[in-house]
Amino acid sequence: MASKSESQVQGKAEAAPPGEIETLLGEVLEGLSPEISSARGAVSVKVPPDRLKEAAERLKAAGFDHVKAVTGIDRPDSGEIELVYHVSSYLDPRLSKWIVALRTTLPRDNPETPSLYDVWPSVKYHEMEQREMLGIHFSGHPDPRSLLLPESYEGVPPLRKDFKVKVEGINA
Amino acid sequence: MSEEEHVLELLIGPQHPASGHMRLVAKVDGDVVVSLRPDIGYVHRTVEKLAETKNYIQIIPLIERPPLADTANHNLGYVLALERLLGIEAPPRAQWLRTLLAEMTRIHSHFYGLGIHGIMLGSSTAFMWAFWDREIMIELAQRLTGARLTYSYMIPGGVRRDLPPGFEDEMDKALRYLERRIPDYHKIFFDNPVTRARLEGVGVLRREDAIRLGIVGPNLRASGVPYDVRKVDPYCAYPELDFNVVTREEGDSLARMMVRVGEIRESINMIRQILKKMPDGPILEERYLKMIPPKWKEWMAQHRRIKLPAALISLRPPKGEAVARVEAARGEAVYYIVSDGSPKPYRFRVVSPSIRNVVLFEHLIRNCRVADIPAIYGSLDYFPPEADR
Amino acid sequence: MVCGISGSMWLGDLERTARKAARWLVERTPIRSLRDWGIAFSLWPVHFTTACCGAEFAAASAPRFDAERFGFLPFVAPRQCNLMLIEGTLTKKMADAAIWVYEQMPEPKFVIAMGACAIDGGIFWNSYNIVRPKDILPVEVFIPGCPPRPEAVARAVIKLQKRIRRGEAIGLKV
Amino acid sequence: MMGLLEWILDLLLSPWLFVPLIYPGLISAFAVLLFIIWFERKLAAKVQLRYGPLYVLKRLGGAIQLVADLLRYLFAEPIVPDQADRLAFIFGPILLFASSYIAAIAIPISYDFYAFRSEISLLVVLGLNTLAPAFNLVIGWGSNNKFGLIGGLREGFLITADEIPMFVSALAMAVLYGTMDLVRMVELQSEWLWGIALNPLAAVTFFVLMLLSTSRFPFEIVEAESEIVMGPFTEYSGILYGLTMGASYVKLYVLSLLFAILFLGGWEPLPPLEFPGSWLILPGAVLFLKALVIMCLSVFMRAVYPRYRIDQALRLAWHYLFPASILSVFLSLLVLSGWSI
Repeated sequence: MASKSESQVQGKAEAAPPGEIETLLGEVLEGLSPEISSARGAVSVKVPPDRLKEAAERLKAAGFDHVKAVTGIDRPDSGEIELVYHVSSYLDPRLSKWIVALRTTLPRDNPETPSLYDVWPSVKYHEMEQREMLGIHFSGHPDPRSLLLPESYEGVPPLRKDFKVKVEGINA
Repeated sequence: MSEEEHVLELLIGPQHPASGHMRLVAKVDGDVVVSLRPDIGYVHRTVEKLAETKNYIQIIPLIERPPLADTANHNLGYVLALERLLGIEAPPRAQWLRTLLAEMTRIHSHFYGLGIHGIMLGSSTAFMWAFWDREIMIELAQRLTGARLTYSYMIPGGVRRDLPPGFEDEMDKALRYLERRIPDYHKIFFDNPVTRARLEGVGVLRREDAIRLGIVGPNLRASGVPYDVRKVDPYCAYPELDFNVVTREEGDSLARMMVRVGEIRESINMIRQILKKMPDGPILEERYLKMIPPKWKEWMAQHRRIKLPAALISLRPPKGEAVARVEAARGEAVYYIVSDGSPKPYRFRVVSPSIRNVVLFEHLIRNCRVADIPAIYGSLDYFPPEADR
Repeated sequence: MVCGISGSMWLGDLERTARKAARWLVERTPIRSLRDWGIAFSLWPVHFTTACCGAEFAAASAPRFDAERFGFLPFVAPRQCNLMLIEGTLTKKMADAAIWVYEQMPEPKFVIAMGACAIDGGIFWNSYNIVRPKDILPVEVFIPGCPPRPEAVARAVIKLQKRIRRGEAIGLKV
Repeated sequence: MMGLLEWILDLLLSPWLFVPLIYPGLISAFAVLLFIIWFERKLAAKVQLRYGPLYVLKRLGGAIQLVADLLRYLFAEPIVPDQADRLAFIFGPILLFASSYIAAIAIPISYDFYAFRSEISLLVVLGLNTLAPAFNLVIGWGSNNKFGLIGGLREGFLITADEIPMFVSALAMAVLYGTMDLVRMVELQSEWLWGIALNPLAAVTFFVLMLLSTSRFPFEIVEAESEIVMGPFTEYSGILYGLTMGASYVKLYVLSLLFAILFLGGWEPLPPLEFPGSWLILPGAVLFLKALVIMCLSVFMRAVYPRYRIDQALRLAWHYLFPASILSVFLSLLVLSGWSI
């Protein structure tokens, strides 16, 4: 079903045939032990945390010129925080049809990763947001302020799973 | 005297006629802004966290609140992501109806931005006219959906209502009126020598900077990048519509405003095409349609709307994740859902266009005059609740 | 009186006395009703958008609904206004600003809370970052709706006008 | 008893009291204030497809809206911020208002009714008019608010930019008429043509500078609300704010009277009517109506134009209006030589 909707959507815009983007990513990220998978129209590349920056640099060189979203996913069961950069391209029409999820996992108790601000300046506010929402430390990020929460906010970062909010009785 | 000593720090907002729901911390040297830092988060209502506590269908109204002037496009983005996750697809008529509402919303959202830009430059007439013409699209959207702004019109697998009787004629009248109005705006606002003087060459965003900073929407297109999700990754009925991506090369405040005006024209054309080519058929996906008890069928046909099937209330998408993007009025909106198979999303990420454009404040409002702050701010069509979520 | 020669001793607390006298004068019926009439038809809300209801608030003063008919003119700085509209959700960060703005407004001043969020959180009722306006400000009129229609804003203004002219408004009693 | 009334009437009708106090002085200034702000709001509303103030008095289209606003200001708490300079803060608006209307005393209402007639009454009006902006500076400084300070400084920049060309373009008319006596100017205009026909350049320049110096659109720079809130008046509340807001309108009123006298023939032509008091009422009314038309035209600009940036306004004043005012002097000479031939 899912593939049907994709092919219908992309069929009209001379999409790159499925598989091409994976091959391309495989070539670009050769040697960084990437795990490439695609599902539901999104391609995702998983790299080890220490290879993240290098992978980003290579992707940038390959034409992925901006980041659409930076998302941290807290997974307390496995003790990890998954960090996803959704990257794409404005200029290269072949790449801009795709949103590539560049992902890595960080340890939950000390999530630290180099900031990709040097590679993609467009991550600036996204990384700030993930920092305060999930407590991920982006080393080398130029702006140490908090973004959305009040300066005085203390406690568990709100998007961690152990930060509980009230829920409606009927669903609880 | 050191550099710091003759710099005055101006706190603009959150209570300021032109700050909106945010604070701009401007360092001013005489009449020149040395640097400006946006302080956002004044409308941070934790949509992403609350979404984790809500059923998938309950998230639709939730994500409509932050981008209040541009609800339908965001609703659409979320529903597309959810449909990808569920592996369903809306029937053709529903797709066209979605496109129709999305374009109507784009028109009134652009008028909203235009009006706010007008009042920031001091032209109360531009504000009032834009808000008047905006009401026309709002009124028609209200006939279609039942609400002024928060439509919750698109649901997974389709839309809530069909076209009301007589809608095409009303819309035709409205479109002809709007087309007549745009020259009036040119007379009083766009071609006004004062507007020109205030906007031309002010806040120039160069092409490479726009790409580097990941700017979206009309702000990007005004810098000469023809990136529009409706063309690049077409969704709904856009592949079958004939429209141009409006771009300008200058990248200044005037260009950003004129791109919006151009998009209003394009949307008017698109709505005409949509109403002409709209296919017949059901407005809800078959599998949900089957779940509706037969006794409601007649009621649905009579009222030209659907009864929400119970299955939608506790949707349980399979484990996995989906990402969808739409071209909302202010730019590209990205919706990212991670599901763990439960009725509530495991992680829900909204990247609204405004949060991606917020970087422009510190980039553009630098080495310009104090009076340029509202001129540039208005041209960005930045809506703080949308950025803060 | 004999031993105190300082100015305040001779004059008394001039300012307080003057204020008391002024208040006494204002409380007399003809002046009072004149004042209340003036206030009722000159409700100027301060330009303080707290959340997304601001879009509908703007529509309320725009041509189709034209709240200026009631003498309702959104104005720029708190010092010149006498009405504060909480336009939707009040986040914690914004609540500080809201109290500041309210404190800066001259008396008599009134507060209208607009939108379900401003009543009890609305759709964001369980958000960790919101404040209920009724906890921090003396709200005169609540406007339900999410977002309320511009007509509802106009209705709230009329209601507040009536309350003021009847002398029931909280803002008059402070 | 009758004697007392007559004595009071006589006293009031004596030009030394009537001119500063009633017309064109304080009371008429207040009346104009109440009217013109309502008119401005109503006119803007008309252009903007709205009603504007209405329900306060529906039969007259909300004409007493400003009375309601005034009452509210009157009874609002006047706040003096702790950090403000108390003296400057309180007396600034009063002096601003006073200095805005003080120039009215030198304006004659008819050939034989004026507070004083002088060979240089034009200079007196122009000179007294330049007082007001200084108090804007005082207010901006005294209220100790950053926006107020910026607004005050903007006023400081604009003083020179608008007053000098304004002087020159007014003096161009003095060159033309060969006198600085306002009464004589009206006399001459009734013999020749109206000033606006003789020297349109000076009239246009003067009108634009009038907008600039009273901060009407498109030059509403000192209190540009989307930039610096209310400029110098940001911290003012209650009746003190009412005074600051009224001051610019009163200044506009005085300048409109001057414009009517300089360019529109003053109180000429008089309608041929006779009734008790017509010697005073008729010329006064004609002059008043002309001034009112000018004022309405200036407030109408709000509905048409956005506002200029300060550097653009200064450039406009120095690069275009100042040369234009100089040119208008030459134009006056040209017209004069043409006339004598």
